[in-house]
Amino acid sequence: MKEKPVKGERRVFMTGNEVCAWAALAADADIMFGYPITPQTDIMQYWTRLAPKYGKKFLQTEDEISAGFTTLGAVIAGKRAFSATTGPGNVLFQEPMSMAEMMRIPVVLIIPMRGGPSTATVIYSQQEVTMTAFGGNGEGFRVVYSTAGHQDLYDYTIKAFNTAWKYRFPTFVLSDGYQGKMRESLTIYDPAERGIEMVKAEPMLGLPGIPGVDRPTRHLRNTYNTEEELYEVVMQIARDFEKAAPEIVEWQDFDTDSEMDVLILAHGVVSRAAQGALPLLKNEGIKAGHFRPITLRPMPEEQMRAAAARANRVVVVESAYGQFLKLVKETLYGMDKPIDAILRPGVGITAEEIVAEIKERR
Amino acid sequence: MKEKPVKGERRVFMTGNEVCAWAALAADADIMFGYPITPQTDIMQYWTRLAPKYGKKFLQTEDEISAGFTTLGAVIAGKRAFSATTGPGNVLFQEPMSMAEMMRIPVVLIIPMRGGPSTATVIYSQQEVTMTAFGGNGEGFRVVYSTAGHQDLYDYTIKAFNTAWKYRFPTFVLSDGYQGKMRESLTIYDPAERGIEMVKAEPMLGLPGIPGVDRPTRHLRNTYNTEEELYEVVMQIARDFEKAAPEIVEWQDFDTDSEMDVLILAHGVVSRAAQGALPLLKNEGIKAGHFRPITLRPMPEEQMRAAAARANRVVVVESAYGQFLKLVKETLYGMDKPIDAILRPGVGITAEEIVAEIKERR
Amino acid sequence: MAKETIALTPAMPKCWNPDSKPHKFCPGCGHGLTLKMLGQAIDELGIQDKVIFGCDIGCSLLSWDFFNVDSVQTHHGRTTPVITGIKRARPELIGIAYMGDGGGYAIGAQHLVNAATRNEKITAILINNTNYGMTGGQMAPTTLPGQITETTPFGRDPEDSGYPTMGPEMVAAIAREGAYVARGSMANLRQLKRFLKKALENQMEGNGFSFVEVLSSCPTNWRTNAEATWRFVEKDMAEHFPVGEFKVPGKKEEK
Amino acid sequence: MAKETIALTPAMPKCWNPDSKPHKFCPGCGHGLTLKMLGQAIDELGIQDKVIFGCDIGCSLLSWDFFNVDSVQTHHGRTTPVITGIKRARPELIGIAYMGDGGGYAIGAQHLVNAATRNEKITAILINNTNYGMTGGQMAPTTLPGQITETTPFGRDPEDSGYPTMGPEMVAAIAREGAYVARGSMANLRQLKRFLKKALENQMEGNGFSFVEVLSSCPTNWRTNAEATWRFVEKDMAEHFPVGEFKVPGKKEEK
Amino acid sequence: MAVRIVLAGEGGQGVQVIANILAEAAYAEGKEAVYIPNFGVEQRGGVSIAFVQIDDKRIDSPKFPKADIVVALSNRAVDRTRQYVDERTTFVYDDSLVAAAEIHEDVIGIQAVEADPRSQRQTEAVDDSKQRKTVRLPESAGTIIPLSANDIAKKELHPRVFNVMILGAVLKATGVVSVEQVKAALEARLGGKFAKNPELRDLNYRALERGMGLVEHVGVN
Amino acid sequence: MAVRIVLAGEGGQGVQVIANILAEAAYAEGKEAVYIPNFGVEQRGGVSIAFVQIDDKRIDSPKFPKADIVVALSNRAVDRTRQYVDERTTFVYDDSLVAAAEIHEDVIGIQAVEADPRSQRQTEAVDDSKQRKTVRLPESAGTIIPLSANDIAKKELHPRVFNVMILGAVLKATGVVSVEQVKAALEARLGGKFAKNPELRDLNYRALERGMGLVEHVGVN
Amino acid sequence: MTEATKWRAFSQPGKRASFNLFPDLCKGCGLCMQKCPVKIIIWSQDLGVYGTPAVETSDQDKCIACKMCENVCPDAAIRIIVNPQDKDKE
Amino acid sequence: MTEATKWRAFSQPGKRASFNLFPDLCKGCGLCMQKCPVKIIIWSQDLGVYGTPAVETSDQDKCIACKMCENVCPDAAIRIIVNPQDKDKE
Ligand SMILES: Cc1ncc(C[n+]2csc(CCOP(=O)(O)OP(=O)(O)O)c2C)c(N)n1
Ligand SMILES: Cc1ncc(C[n+]2csc(CCOP(=O)(O)OP(=O)(O)O)c2C)c(N)n1
Ligand code: SF4
Ligand code: SF4
Ligand code: SF4
Ligand code: SF4
Ligand code: SF4
Ligand code: SF4
Ligand SMILES: [Mg+2]
Ligand SMILES: [Mg+2]
Repeated sequence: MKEKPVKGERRVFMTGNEVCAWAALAADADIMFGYPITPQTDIMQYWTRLAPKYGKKFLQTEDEISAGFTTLGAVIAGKRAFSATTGPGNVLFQEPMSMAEMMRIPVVLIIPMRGGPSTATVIYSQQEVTMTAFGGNGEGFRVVYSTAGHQDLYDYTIKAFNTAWKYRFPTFVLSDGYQGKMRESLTIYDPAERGIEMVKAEPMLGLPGIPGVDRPTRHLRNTYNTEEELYEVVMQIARDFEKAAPEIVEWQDFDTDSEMDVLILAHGVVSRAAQGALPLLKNEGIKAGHFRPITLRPMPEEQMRAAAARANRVVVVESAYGQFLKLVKETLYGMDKPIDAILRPGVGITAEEIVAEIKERR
Repeated sequence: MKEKPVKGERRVFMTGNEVCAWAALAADADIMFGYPITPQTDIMQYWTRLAPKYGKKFLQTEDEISAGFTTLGAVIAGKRAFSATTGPGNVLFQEPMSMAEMMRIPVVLIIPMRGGPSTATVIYSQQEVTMTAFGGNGEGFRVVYSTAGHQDLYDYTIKAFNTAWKYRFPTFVLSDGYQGKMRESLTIYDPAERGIEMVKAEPMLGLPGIPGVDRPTRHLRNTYNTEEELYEVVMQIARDFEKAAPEIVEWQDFDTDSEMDVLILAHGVVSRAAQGALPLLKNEGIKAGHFRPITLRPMPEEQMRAAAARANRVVVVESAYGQFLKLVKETLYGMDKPIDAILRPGVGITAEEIVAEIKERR
Repeated sequence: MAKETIALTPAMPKCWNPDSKPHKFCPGCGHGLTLKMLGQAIDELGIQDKVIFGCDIGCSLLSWDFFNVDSVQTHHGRTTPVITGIKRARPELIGIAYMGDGGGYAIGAQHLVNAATRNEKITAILINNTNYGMTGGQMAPTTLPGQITETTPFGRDPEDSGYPTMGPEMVAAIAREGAYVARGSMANLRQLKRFLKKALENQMEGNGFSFVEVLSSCPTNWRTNAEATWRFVEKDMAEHFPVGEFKVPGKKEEK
Repeated sequence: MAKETIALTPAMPKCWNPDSKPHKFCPGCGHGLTLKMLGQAIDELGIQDKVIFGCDIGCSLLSWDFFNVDSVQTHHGRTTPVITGIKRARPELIGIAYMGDGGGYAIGAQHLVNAATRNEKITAILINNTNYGMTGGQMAPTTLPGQITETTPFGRDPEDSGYPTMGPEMVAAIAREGAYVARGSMANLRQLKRFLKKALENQMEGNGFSFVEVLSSCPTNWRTNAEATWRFVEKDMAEHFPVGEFKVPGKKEEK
Repeated sequence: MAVRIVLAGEGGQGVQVIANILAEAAYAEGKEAVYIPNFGVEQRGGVSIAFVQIDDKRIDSPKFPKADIVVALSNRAVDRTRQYVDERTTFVYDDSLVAAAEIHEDVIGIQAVEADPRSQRQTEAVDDSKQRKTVRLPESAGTIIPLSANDIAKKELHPRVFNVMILGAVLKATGVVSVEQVKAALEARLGGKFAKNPELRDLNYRALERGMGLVEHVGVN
Repeated sequence: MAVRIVLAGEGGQGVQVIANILAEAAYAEGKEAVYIPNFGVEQRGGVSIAFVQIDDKRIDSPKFPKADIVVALSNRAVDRTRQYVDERTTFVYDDSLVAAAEIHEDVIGIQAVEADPRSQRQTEAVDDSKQRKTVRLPESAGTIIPLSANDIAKKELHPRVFNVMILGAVLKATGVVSVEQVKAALEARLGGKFAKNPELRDLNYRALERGMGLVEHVGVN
Repeated sequence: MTEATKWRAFSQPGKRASFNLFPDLCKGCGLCMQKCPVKIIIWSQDLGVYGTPAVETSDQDKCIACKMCENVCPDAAIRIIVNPQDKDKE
Repeated sequence: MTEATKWRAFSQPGKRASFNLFPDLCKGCGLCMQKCPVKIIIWSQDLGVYGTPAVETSDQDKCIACKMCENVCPDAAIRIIVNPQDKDKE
């Protein structure tokens, strides 16, 4: 048996990119494909150093389009393959991801977001939410985990492989440039020891036997001649997605059990600021709660609505210009809670800023 | 003076793609860049036949990425340039469009949508709404016209050039494969004779004089070192966009003046089915109205809300799996109108189908 | 003796999928001939159970269920990376990336060039039909000077859009030891099969990248009858595109 | 005589933008030297008011305000099409597309290859520094065999990722009459300037595509001191990349 | 309400050109017409379908679920168009069916190749599994009209004008456009050829009328 | 609340390595620490900034608007970090300022090149427009502490250990981590080098202490 | 699936070989015609799969069994079966 | 903007030429040093723009005014001014 990269439990202090590389190793990923882009590149750099020790592979491709399609190729061949990108690279990745969506090719893509639009910054942002959840010419049949710290990055990178392979939707682990480049502590572990079993990666092509003789030939395609054929295919994916959604959704809530003056909605790293804001608001005599969707797609709809129902008003906080806000409005449609928004495209948000804004707008 | 391609007014019977080529000529577009893709290719084919007669240019590029960036280059150089694409090509166009969004490069892109995700069909769809309005790693600082027929195609293709150059946002003319390939009648005209003046295309680079000596040098960029720098840039674009929005929004409403049992919301070609459904519903004793946003971005918010306010319930109809529905929910947030949706990804919708569904769900 | 109707097995390669025959290519299309030679090569090498066939968007997509070999239809220009991913994941498989000149030399040129640079151990087969067949006959990078296409209605003007891409020449300029690069033609089927077979054997031996361009007809978009079709392939195309082997493994070269 | 402090005009090319100096490149970076030669060439040709300078993402982006010539910073790999668009729109301008080996040979290879095929009348200058400088030193298509980079921590293994891309050789294999293709080096600045000047003149004469690759240092990511920097450029790189002209306009060739 | 027409055949039977002429004639007559060609990915070899709607006022949805008249010219076309047929539909098919003549997609009246006079027919037929299977007609259709346009064209006129006969049949069945307008539309398309070879005009007009003679006006609209 | 630290200098002054050691020491001590390097597009030549937060409990937002202590080691660094200073901030700068020694970004204690012994200083200075401009300090700061760490390092110790002195100063000013932990973190990083050359350890420790001696504990937290 | 599938063929026997044309495969492209060295392939009254004329030989006895037609057919619509006595000579 | 901008320079006069170093441009890369044919360029106590040592010549009288240093400096941080009498010989 091959040696396990992570044994037992271990408290460590590392960068988020390093965490992702370890998580992929722990999840027994077989091969990574990628094209360098800050702040993601370190994932590749850690992987290239670590992977060979465990018989795992790497290929640096000529661009993100190729990184996406080579990843799909490896998955089709039966391997647990993944990639990582961000910003303009994520834009290019939408082409292969739309093929994955159509052909039900499981794939994991790690995205530490950077500022946009265009090349913008290499630092931090939450501006790739819409694109990651709904990019390409498809219907957003994707799973998006938005992580808030290094422990999340480890946990959800591992989980992403199982979600992708179990439900066969492209699965994304969103974080941001801070998380990618920052160091903080977390516990890494062998998933098996925590009872997490990795879903097997079965080949879609290249099975044993002579095709057409010993077994039916596998012919995969994504092109259809008639609208009606396509309609059936898309509706089938939609049904599968909606069936899986309740099993996939994840969220956290903080102080949302009782009536609130204000419910703060935030995801990813901004959720940490929101969590930090709660005691400060309490000090100011404001009864605040915080709801954090961990999956942005599918959205924990019921849960968010339930939390919002207990609040007088809602404040959406994000490091983007309303990408999460749109999702919130859609999710809470039909409710009449006033929504305020703190929109800070491309810049970090702190607990103090949230408190100040909430006080001001009260 | 160069000869005008369209003189006076003329009733014609043509395909939608031909209409687009004529409209671009009438708008005095200088150059088209493009990569073939069904059902858009005919626009290029008509353009290559017509354009040389009027001293206009064409370049077939190596892919859509190049088509997008060459178009931007020509605009930067001071020409009224445009392109056309759809489906997977639209996916690739998101990269150059995100640069245009950031650098305020006006550009017109015509998109007769086809089925998705992935390669899917080459026929018809409304599945590129989210991507066209919000694609790339940006915030959707774009203008999207959704046309319902050949007259619209002509009118809004001309208008798109003026919107783009006046407000400096990428501007899209959405239609669909039916419209692109179908023939119907319309009136083409010389915009000048209708009092439409084309906004001048000024060069962003390559001005007269020695830069740094006779005049300041123009240095265009899209990359920033700090989050704060980027924040200022994005917020400035946001302010400009929001300021322009009320001037840009367009819509149509049908029978929405009085109280309605049901308000049908639909855009583009599906709006025609909705219009067709109104008399049929009346026959059935159902008081129905129809609101059609012509700009999907910015959305005619106030107007849609006003129409919805007069209805007991709302039915969203689209040839996609909820892309327009999301926009509607966001727009109508805070209202408590029940929303029903008729979602038909990739297939056409008829008045009869709308009537049947509305009756069934009553 | 009179003509009579009998039941007979056609002379199709064993690895062809009879259920998708007659295939979806137009009458007289070179795709069919190339895939016949490829089928024979697969049969002769006995690798039907090891081949993964990937086809591009372009008329090559019409071959998505052509063979009884496991197949995947990809995006326009992206077959090279998909097959690369498959091969990197499972080197024991034999990956074939089948594409058109638009897919290989235009939208997917970066993939072709870099697969060649990295010496990916896959076999790429590219149909040069001097136009974009599937979309109805637009200019391709390979379109001949003066040739009328849908986007060069007055003929391709080299001053405006250059001369035809010399694909194998380009690939040979960057490929290294172990690579196999050739240009065959439907006008010489025996040679074409030999090239295709060598391209597959080269992969089986693990030498490196194999690339075969095929001069191929598109009677539909050229609007040629049979005679003109052959003339175009045998004369017009041959004048611009020399047929032969450009790089053969074993011959160590210093670059 | 003692060292004293005076006020003096540096020997910068006239078209440099003094307000952005010292420039943003690292100490000892070949980008600076190439842009000095390019600046001198622009000065000598007297075209400061006609040049549009486009830079890629990669360290080339650091030149976005380098010159007092109208400039545009584009996306990674996309400078060739942006400059193509500018040139097609206004042929009287002189378009320079300035990029790295990642931008030109990897992510933008389709643009380079097809600009060469179409013989776009622009001048492309590509900095070959055998790595991805801006992102911190990953493997580039040009990385030397055995060279350690961030993504080849055990050295580039040609068996796994091939040999360095031979860019000018590749471009010369597809470019036709009117094209100018050369590889210069910071190790021979006079020659480099000559190549750059010819590349610009070729555009000014409307002949066709001009392409100059430049062997260039990246002391930061190579982790070399001055001596090792020169050695790497003059010896290691020169061994793999022959310097010279690969295609000169006027010489009519049959392909 | 608009008259809704579906025309389907093998690529090369010329259904698109008939549809186009029909729509053009209606437009010229001052009516509103919408014509959508079906365009799958294949250049040739797929079933070719045309959707036409003709009305006095602007037509709403370009696509429709059920047609007033469906014309299917091959077995595959019958299968492919079944979905557009309901009890109000007139279903027209050619019972000399698959043996349809080759007519180039966008030109009326030209056939690439014809049989060599030396050609012999096969002497007998075996009925093996790969033989062309018969097709089930859409029984739900209100009216089913079999035509032998192909055979008649071959025998009485010329295989080249097979699709013009079909056009005549549709014209008669629907009555949406006048014969004169259709003739004018034919003239607009083929005027040049007619001028060179007046016999061609005559042949086409005769085909049109022969086609009309094959059906009753079934009052579709 | 977390102690929030901003360290900024020219690329090559080694601020990232100090920040890293600080965070590592805090982590080793069982505290929670978050360290974010600033990373603009330039590999070299930009201002290098490090953000560190240390706390007993999990740290919420990785970024913060105002710092408890800001250390700026060049004029540009002063400009760049002004935004993080308010009335509760201790602002530390090196008044031997721009003349900061080169220390490679990710290694403590190595300087690429040093002056040739033959080198002469210039005889006089002209004050022209391009001469290095002086910088305005952030007056809003609660406390402003000038250090001459660079000069002192050069004179008393070795230019190589300039950044370790700064580390000492931060340590003293904030008191977030114990000196022992910082020494252990140094040992973890440079243990190999120390083993080969024990003098180096001594030099670094002395620098740390000398740096601590330069400031009072200002009770930041 | 193992069994080789049989198709309907029009068979024309000749001195050296029979010419077998599969009408359900022949698309009437004419490529074979152009390549027959003895120019005996002609358009047939029988129709191929697209309703276009298939091919046959005008005089199968003139066929030299070179198989050129079989080889150049993109659709595998022709099969030349060499008569037993001739087979030996091959 | 027309006026050529002057920068602070450390000027070392010599028999054939003066060596002028712009400390606000010199990044201390050392490329010039390696290329001086008479090996007189050394690390200076003065610092360049990044706080790293700039360069100077150890003995400017040995300078042969070849301008190699000026040419290879990527930052235009050196300017060699040839003395008038020498200028004529050029
Ligand atoms: C991204 C994208 N752009 C464009 C298209 C449209 N498209 C389909 S096939 C094709 C060209 C096919 O030409 P080629 O690759 O030469 O193959 P051929 O059909 O000639 O065999 C194009 C442009 C697409 N499917 N995807
Ligand atoms: C689409 C996209 N992918 C990746 C990147 C990240 N990126 C920025 S620069 C660069 C590589 C630069 O290397 P090269 O082109 O060789 O230029 P150099 O810095 O070496 O001069 C990369 C991969 C990006 N900006 N955009
Ligand atoms: S369009 Fe051309 S390439 Fe495509 S199948 Fe038809 S003949 Fe072949
Ligand atoms: S990283 Fe390398 S290429 Fe980039 S500026 Fe620095 S030395 Fe030059
Ligand atoms: S086998 Fe040869 S001779 Fe006989 S029909 Fe075929 S091509 Fe003609
Ligand atoms: S080559 Fe084949 S398909 Fe073409 S005509 Fe001859 S037999 Fe028929
Ligand atoms: S001019 Fe020549 S000799 Fe003088 S210092 Fe410079 S390189 Fe040395
Ligand atoms: S080459 Fe220029 S920047 Fe480098 S050390 Fe010499 S003078 Fe300074
Ligand atoms: Mg082609
Ligand atoms: Mg590089």
